[in-house]
Amino acid sequence: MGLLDKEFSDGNIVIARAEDLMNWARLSSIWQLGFGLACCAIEMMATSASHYDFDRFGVIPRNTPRQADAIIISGTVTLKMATRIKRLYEQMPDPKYIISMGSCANCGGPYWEHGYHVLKGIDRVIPVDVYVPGCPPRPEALLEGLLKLQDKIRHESMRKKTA
Amino acid sequence: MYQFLYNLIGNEIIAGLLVAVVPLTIILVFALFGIWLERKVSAHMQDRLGPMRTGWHGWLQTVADLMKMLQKEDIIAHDADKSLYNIAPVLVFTGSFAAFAVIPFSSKLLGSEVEVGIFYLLAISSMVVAGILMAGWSSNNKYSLLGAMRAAAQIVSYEIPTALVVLSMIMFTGTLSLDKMSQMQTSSFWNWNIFGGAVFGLSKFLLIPFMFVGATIMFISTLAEVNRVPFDIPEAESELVAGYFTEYCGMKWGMFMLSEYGNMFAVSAVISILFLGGYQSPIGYLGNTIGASWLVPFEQGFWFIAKGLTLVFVQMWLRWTLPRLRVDQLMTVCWKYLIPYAFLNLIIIGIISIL
Amino acid sequence: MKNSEEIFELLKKEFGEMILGLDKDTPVDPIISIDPMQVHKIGAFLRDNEDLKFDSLMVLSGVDDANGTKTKDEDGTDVISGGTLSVYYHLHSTIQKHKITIKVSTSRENPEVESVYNVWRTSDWHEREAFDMFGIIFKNHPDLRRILMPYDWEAGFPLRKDYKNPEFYQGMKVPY
Amino acid sequence: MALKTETMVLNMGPQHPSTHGVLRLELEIEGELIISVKPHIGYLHRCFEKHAEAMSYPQVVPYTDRLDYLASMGNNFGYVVAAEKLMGIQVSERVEYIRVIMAELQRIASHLVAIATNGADIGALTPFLYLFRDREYILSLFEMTCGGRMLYNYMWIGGLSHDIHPDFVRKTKEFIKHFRPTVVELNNLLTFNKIFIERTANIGVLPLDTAINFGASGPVLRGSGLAFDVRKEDPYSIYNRLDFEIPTGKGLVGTVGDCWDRYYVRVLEMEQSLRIIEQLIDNIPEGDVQSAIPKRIKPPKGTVYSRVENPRGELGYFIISDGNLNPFRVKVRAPSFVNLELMGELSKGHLVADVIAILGSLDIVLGEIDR
Repeated sequence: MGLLDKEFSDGNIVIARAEDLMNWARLSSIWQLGFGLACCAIEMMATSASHYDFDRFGVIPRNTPRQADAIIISGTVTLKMATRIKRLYEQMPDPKYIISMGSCANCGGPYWEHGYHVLKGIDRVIPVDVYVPGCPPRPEALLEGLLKLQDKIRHESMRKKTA
Repeated sequence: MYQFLYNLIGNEIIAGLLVAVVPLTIILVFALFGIWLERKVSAHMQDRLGPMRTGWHGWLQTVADLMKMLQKEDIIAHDADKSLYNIAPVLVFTGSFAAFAVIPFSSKLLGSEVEVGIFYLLAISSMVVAGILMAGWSSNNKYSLLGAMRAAAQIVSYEIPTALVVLSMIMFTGTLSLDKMSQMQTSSFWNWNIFGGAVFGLSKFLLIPFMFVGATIMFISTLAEVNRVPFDIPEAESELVAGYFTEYCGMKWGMFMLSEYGNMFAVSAVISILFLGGYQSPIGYLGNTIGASWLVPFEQGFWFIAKGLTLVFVQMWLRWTLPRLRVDQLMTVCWKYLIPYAFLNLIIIGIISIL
Repeated sequence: MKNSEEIFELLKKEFGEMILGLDKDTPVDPIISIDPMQVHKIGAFLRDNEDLKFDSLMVLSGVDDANGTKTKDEDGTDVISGGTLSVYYHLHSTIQKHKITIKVSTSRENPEVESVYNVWRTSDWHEREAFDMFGIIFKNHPDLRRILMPYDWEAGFPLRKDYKNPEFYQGMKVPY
Repeated sequence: MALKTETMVLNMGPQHPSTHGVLRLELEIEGELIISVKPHIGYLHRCFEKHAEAMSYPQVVPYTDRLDYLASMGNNFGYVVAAEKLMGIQVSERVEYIRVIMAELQRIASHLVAIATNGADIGALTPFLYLFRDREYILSLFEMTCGGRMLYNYMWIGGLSHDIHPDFVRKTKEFIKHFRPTVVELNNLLTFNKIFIERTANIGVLPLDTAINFGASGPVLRGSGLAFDVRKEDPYSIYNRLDFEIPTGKGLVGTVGDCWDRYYVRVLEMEQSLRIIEQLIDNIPEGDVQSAIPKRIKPPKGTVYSRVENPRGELGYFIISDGNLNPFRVKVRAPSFVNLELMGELSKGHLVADVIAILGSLDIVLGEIDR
C-alpha cells in the first residue's frame, strides 16, 4: 500500500510515481487461478473461507487462466500434470505470478525419493515467485507468502524486467 | 437536460456529447461501487470481512482491480475470430450504456426525453444478446460457446414476460415515456403503481394484488435477463468455467463486468420507475417544505438511486443465498409459469383499468 | 455364512483341477489359489451360487512376487527373470456376509490372466491399474489402457520390484 | 436433406472449478445432453504403494495421511488396524476410545467438506463458507491434540503419537453443543432448499444392484438403500459396543439412490457420529497410550486384508509381509477410486449441469483415487 501509506501516514501531498500507483493496483488485486492440486488445495480453500479470508487482500479465485494474475501451485505436481500446469501458466496474461505452496510443489516433499511419477519441484517447469514451505502450510503461512509476493510486486519496476 | 444544454451552447453535437457524459459517469461510478458492494455484501453474509486493505474497508478495491486490468496483457487466442472478438465487449457495453439514455434520474436529470422511452429501452437492451453471442462464438472455446447459447436462449426467453408486464403498465399508465410514468406517481408512496396508482377509487384496491404479481414477475425475469443467481447459468462457474467470457482477459473482460453491473442497476431502475414511483419521494420533499425548490431535483436523485440500490442489494442477497437452476428448469420457469401468469395479469389489469 | 475351508471344498467339487490349493499358513486370511485362465468362470460361480453369493469384489490387487532369479545389472540394480506375478481377489457377500481371498499366479514373462470384468464391474479400473503397475494382461478386458501413469509412459511398470526410473519424461527431469 | 449433427467432445479438467482437484472428464455431448462420460485419472499419482514398499511399517503412516487428505485420521486408523491385525497387537482401551472419537470427528469434518463442495457445485456458495468455518472448529481440536491441522500422523501401530490435551474433552463437548444447531441451519439453507432439491432429486439414480456390482461403498451405497457399514458389518476397534444407526437413502424427495439421497445420508451420518462421540467422550478410561507399541515392528510372514469405514466408504489395506521391516506390498482399496467408476454409468442421459451435481454427490478425493 505504498501510495496510501504515504498519503495517510505523514499527511503530505501524494508525490508518488505513477509506477507506485501501478504496483499498488497490481498488488492489491491479485486474482488467483481457482485451481487445486492436492492436500494443500484444501488449506488454500480454507484460506479463502471465512476464518482466514483471502478476500481481505483482494484475492479472489477466477476459474479461467485468462483472468487470473497469480497461480498457487497447491500440492504435488505429477509428471502427467506438469505439462498441463505449464499450459495453464502460458495461458495467463502478463504480469503473472506464481506461489509454490507446500513442500511437494517446492521440491517434491515426502515424495522426493521414491516418487517415480512426481515432479520434484514446480520450478523445473515454470518460474516461481514465492515458495511457501510446509506440509501442508498453515493458512497463515500462505497469507505470509501472499504478503511476500505483494512485497515483491511493490518493488517491481516497469522499466526493467524482474522475472 | 439536452434542451437546456442546447439552449446554453447552441450546438447539437456538443450538447449531445455533454449529455452522454452524465450516464457514463453514473454507470462507471455505480459499477465501481456495485462490485465493491457485491464483495462486501457477500463477505458479510458469509461471516467474512471482504476487501480490507485498499483504503477504508477496501473501498478502493475496484479501482485497484480496474487499474490492474488495464495493465494486463491482451491475449487473443490464435484461433479466435479477431474482429468479432474485439467488437463483442464493446457491443455489450454499448447496449447497457445506451439504456441509461432514457432513464430519468430526477425530473431535471434526464438524458433524452423521448416519448417512447420504455420501448427504446427494451429494444436497446436486446443488443446485449448479440454481443454475448459474438463473444461466445468468436472465442472459439467450447465453454464460451455453451455459455453464449445458454445466454441467448435465456435472455430472449425472459424478454417475453418482461415485455408483457411492461405492456400491462403501459396500458395502465397510458404512456411510453418513463418520465411521465414517474410524474404520475407523485406525492406519496400510496400513489405508486404497485399500490394501484394515483387515481383513488375501487379499481385502485382491486389492482393492488395484481400489481404485486406484476412487480414480482418483472423482478424475476429481469434477474434472469441480467444473468444473476439463481439464473446465472450462462456463466455458471462450476459448470462452464466462466461462460461466454472465458477467453477474455484484461479490460475487455472488465467491460463485460462493468456492463453486467450497469445492467443490474438499469433493470432495478426500470422496476422502480414502473412500480415504485421512479424518482418520486415516498414522503414528500424537504425542498417544498422549506420553500427551496432547487433542492427538489437533488432529493429526487437521491430517492431514485436509493430505490435502485435497494433492488440491487436484493439481487445480491439472492445471489449469495440460492443455488442455481439448470438450463431446462430455467426455461420451464419462464415458459410454463412466468409467461402465462404475466399474460393473465396483463388481461386482468386491462379489464380493471377499463372499469 | 461359510468359512474358507467350506468354500474351498465346494469349489473343489465343482471345478476340480482348476482349484490349485488352499494356503492356511497366513496369520489372518486363508487364500485359495486357482487357475488364472479360469478365473472368470469360477468368479461367475462364486457370484451366482445360492450358498456363496459373492456379489461384491472388494479389491483386486496385483503383486510382484519377486521369486525369480535376481541378477545384477551393469549399474547395480536388480533384474528379475522368471518367477511369477500374482493377482489377489478379495470377495465379499453382502447377502451371506462372508469373505474369501482368491489368488492367481501367472508367469512373469507372459503374464496373462482372464478378466473378471463381466462378473464384477468393479474390476474394470482395478485391472487397468494392475496392468499399469505390473504389466499383467487381463484377457478380454474391453479397455485395457494405462490408468494412473501417462498414456505415453514407456519406461515399464513402476511397481515391479526391478523397475528402473527413466532420467527424463517429456523433457522433465524425473529423479531428484 | 436430413440435417447432419455431430457430437462434441468437451474436456472438463484437469483444471476445472468443480472436478474436486485434478480429475479430467471427457464428456461427449450433443447440445447439452450427455452421450458418454469418460473419467481420466492419475494426475495426482504420488506412488504411495511404491513408497510403502520402501519404508518401514511405522514410516508408512504419514503417507497414509496423504491418501484421502480430507479424512486423514480414518486412513491412519485403517492402516494401523491392518498392521495390528497382522502382528496380533491388542491396544489398550484408552487408545481405542480416543481413536474412535478422532475418527468420528474426522468423519464430520470430511462430510462437511463433501456437503460444502456439493452445494458449491450447484451454485450455493454461502453454505460452503459456513461449513468450512465449522470445520475449522474440528481442525482446532485435532491441532490441540497432535499439532497437525490436516495431516496428523496421529495413530501409530500399537498406540497414538500423543495423549489428548487436558482441555480436549471440554472443547469437544462445546463443539457438539455448537454443531447441532449448525446442522439445522444447514438443512434450512441448503438441504430442503427448493432449487437444491430440483437440482439433485431424481438425478443420477443408482439402483442397488448396480451399486453392489460396481463395488460402491459408503454413502454412495447407503444412498441406494442398503444399510451396509463396515463398522457394523465387520466391526473393528470398539464399534461393536457402540449404539448408532446406519442412515440409508429413502427417496424422501425423489427416487431412492439419487444425488439428494447420497447427500442426505451424509447429513444424517454427521448426527450419528455426534452420538458416538457423546457415548465415549465422558468415559475415556485412564492409561498409557503408547504402552502397546512394540520396540521392533516386524510382522510375521503373511497377508492381511483389513477394512474400515472411512467417510467416503470402505477403505481397505491389503498388506503382504515377507517378514522384513518393510512391507512387501501394500495395496489400498480406496473408496473414491471404486465410486468414481460409477460416473460414466450415472451420467448417461443427463445434462452437463447434472454431471457436476453427480460428481459432487459421489464425493471423490483425488488423493486416494490416484494414490
